Amino acid sequence: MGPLIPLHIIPETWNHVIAVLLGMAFGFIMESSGFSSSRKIVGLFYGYDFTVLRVFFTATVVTAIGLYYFSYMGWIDMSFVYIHPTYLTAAIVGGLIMGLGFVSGGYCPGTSLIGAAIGRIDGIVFTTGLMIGIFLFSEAFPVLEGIYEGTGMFDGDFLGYITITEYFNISPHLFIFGFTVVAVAAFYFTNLIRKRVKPVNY
Amino acid sequence: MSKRYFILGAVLIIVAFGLVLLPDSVNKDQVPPEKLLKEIMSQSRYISPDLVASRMIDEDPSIFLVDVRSAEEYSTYSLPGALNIPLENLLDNEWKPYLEQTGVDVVLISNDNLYAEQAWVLCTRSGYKNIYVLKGGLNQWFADIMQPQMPAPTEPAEAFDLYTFRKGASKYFGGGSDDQMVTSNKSESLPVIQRTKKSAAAGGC
Amino acid sequence: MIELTKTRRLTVATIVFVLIILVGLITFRRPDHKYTITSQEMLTIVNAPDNFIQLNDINNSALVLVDLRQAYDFNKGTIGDAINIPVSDILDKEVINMLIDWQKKSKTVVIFSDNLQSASAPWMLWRQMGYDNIKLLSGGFCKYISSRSGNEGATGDNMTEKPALDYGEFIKNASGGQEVVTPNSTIQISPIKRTKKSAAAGGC
Amino acid sequence: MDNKNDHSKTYFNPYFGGVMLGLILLATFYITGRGLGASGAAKSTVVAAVDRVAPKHAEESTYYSKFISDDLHPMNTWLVFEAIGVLAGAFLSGAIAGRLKIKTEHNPKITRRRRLVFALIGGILFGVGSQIARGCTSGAALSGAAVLSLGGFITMMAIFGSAYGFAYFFRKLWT
Repeated sequence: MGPLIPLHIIPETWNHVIAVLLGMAFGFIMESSGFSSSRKIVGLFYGYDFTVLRVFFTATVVTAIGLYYFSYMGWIDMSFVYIHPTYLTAAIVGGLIMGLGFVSGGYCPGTSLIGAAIGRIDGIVFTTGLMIGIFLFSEAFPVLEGIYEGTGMFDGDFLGYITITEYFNISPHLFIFGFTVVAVAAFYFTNLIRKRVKPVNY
Repeated sequence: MSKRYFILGAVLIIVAFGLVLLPDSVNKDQVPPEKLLKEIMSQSRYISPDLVASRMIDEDPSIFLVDVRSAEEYSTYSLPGALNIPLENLLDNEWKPYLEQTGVDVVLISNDNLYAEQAWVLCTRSGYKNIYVLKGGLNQWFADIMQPQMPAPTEPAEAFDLYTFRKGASKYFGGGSDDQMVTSNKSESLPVIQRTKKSAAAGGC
Repeated sequence: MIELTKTRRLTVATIVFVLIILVGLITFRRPDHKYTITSQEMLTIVNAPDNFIQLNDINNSALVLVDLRQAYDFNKGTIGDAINIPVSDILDKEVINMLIDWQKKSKTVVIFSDNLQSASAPWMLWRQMGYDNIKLLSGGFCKYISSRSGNEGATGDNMTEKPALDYGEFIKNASGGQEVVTPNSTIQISPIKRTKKSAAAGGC
Repeated sequence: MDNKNDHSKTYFNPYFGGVMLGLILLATFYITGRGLGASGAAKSTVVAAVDRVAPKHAEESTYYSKFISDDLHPMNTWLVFEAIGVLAGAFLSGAIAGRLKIKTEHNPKITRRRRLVFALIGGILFGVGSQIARGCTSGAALSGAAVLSLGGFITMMAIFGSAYGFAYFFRKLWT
């Protein structure tokens, strides 16, 4: 049956209603898992609370397994699913900047919204900073257009909407199995690390 | 409590391993047999030498010739601008971008159209769109384009236009000016005029 | 980390996830026709000589003859006691059952049509679906008729394609004897890596 | 501190949160064919603001004009509605768990103001980075990695790698 809206099984008009509903579920689960407290989030980098790693990896693994089972069963047509495009330098440079912003600001765009929703002023400030950052980027776009579009000096950066398994030509099923094993191993070791790290109360 | 986590971890790994056991890598993103059969019966894959010649003369960018004969046959002669992909390594990744170009008609050429047909079946199965087979292959090309037969006077007007077009094409493709041309009008073989209209079924001997 | 101790909900969620997948795996409709060999394997065996049966050894009774032409041509005449399976119904239920039955009895099936070209595509389709006991009649019905009426070489094997004339030679003497310049095969069109634009608009 | 128990008593088990988030993301892909996101909503807000304040400038600039179309208001995008849902969902969950409280959460060793300044700086950096990489942790990294996109994995590794790398310099801020 594939993605319902792109295949017009559900009319396009429902798209925004579904967006709100899915957003609510997303917000509810993230807040309840503790993503509204920046100190709990940053625990990942200081070893005292691996919530982010556990939720993030479990969600990725569950979705990837689900998607490829659905694809095998013919429930979803992967050629209609939006695959995040790959711009090599843009992904790396953008990621590095975001990592710095993550560890200094304590939030990411999604979690800052969640923090703001329950009254965290630093969440609100972070979101304002986010908008300022986007404004700065947009104004400085002519300078950064090369990295963003993968043109000029960064020509050939755009590898298209390809998956990591297509790029390295390995079977996605095998990759997901490997990724799951790595994830479960990470859960186990982070548990050990947390026991040794000095606990931080927040 | 940690025993519960081991079980859940194990369940997750087993579910992921189940993914690996899914048998069906042979049919993954291939055109299923029923659809392939429809394509085979539609006969719309054939493209006549006249059409290919006229599009090449107009330098039509949306036609791309692929010669599936062996490299050594390719070196003796091939159509101008044809890329040589021997049938054995038709499905190598190296040739994938050429075969799956969008918006370009890929015409498969071989001596007759047996190899081209086989290549076409495998290309269609892998899901490449707009792949065509040169009807009759190079044999037909040489019979029609390079040695155009003078139609009998009783033939309709289009036969004569076709004939003049073919003479021009023959010159264009190095078939030499018409006086030098071998006008072997074998009496017993009736001039088979290739109807440019795509015939419905390619039956008959 | 007190919240790590509460695992009841987690177990329920995991069971729900596994159940969704199991129910799906059990109930999803298996496709009725499937390939059993990959395109690459097919490519290696497509022109193997043992896929073809010569005209002169088709009269032994162990072979099952199948005529792929339309019923109209079939009624006008066919080879021996051939069975008529028009190309349009080569995937029908009863045809597939016949094929499975022949395969079980390991009978060699020889299929033919007007000529080798029009029989090769259906043969490839069946061959890729795993019916390896099917062979192609080299030449087809026209060759059979002409061989019976005795003119030109009946049993000439035209499996491999033969150029009707030496093209290189023809071009050389036609264009006044200069050497035939073969097109260089380093045709570098920039094959754009298919960006596989997905239909759903997304992004963040 | 007693509120430590109060906090953690009400949080979900992270793996449960992960499985539920995975199922929600799976449902998102199944229904809409695209993943979740967050920075896109902020982008639409900025574009809408600039379009309102200086429409001419917005038309000319190559970046804004990508997101301005004459028939749809810039805010009329999927992610803005999703962000509204996120706010509502988070508020609901906070209300149920009793965490609704206007306050700034900061390490007791640093002042409130210092925390807010760093939150602002972090936000700005994240704003620029998320536009360059075309997505943030939930858009590019989570949704991207879930469909095994190469760009998604690169962005995810870059974000967490650089965050781990810079963590040492910000340890006073957090621990």
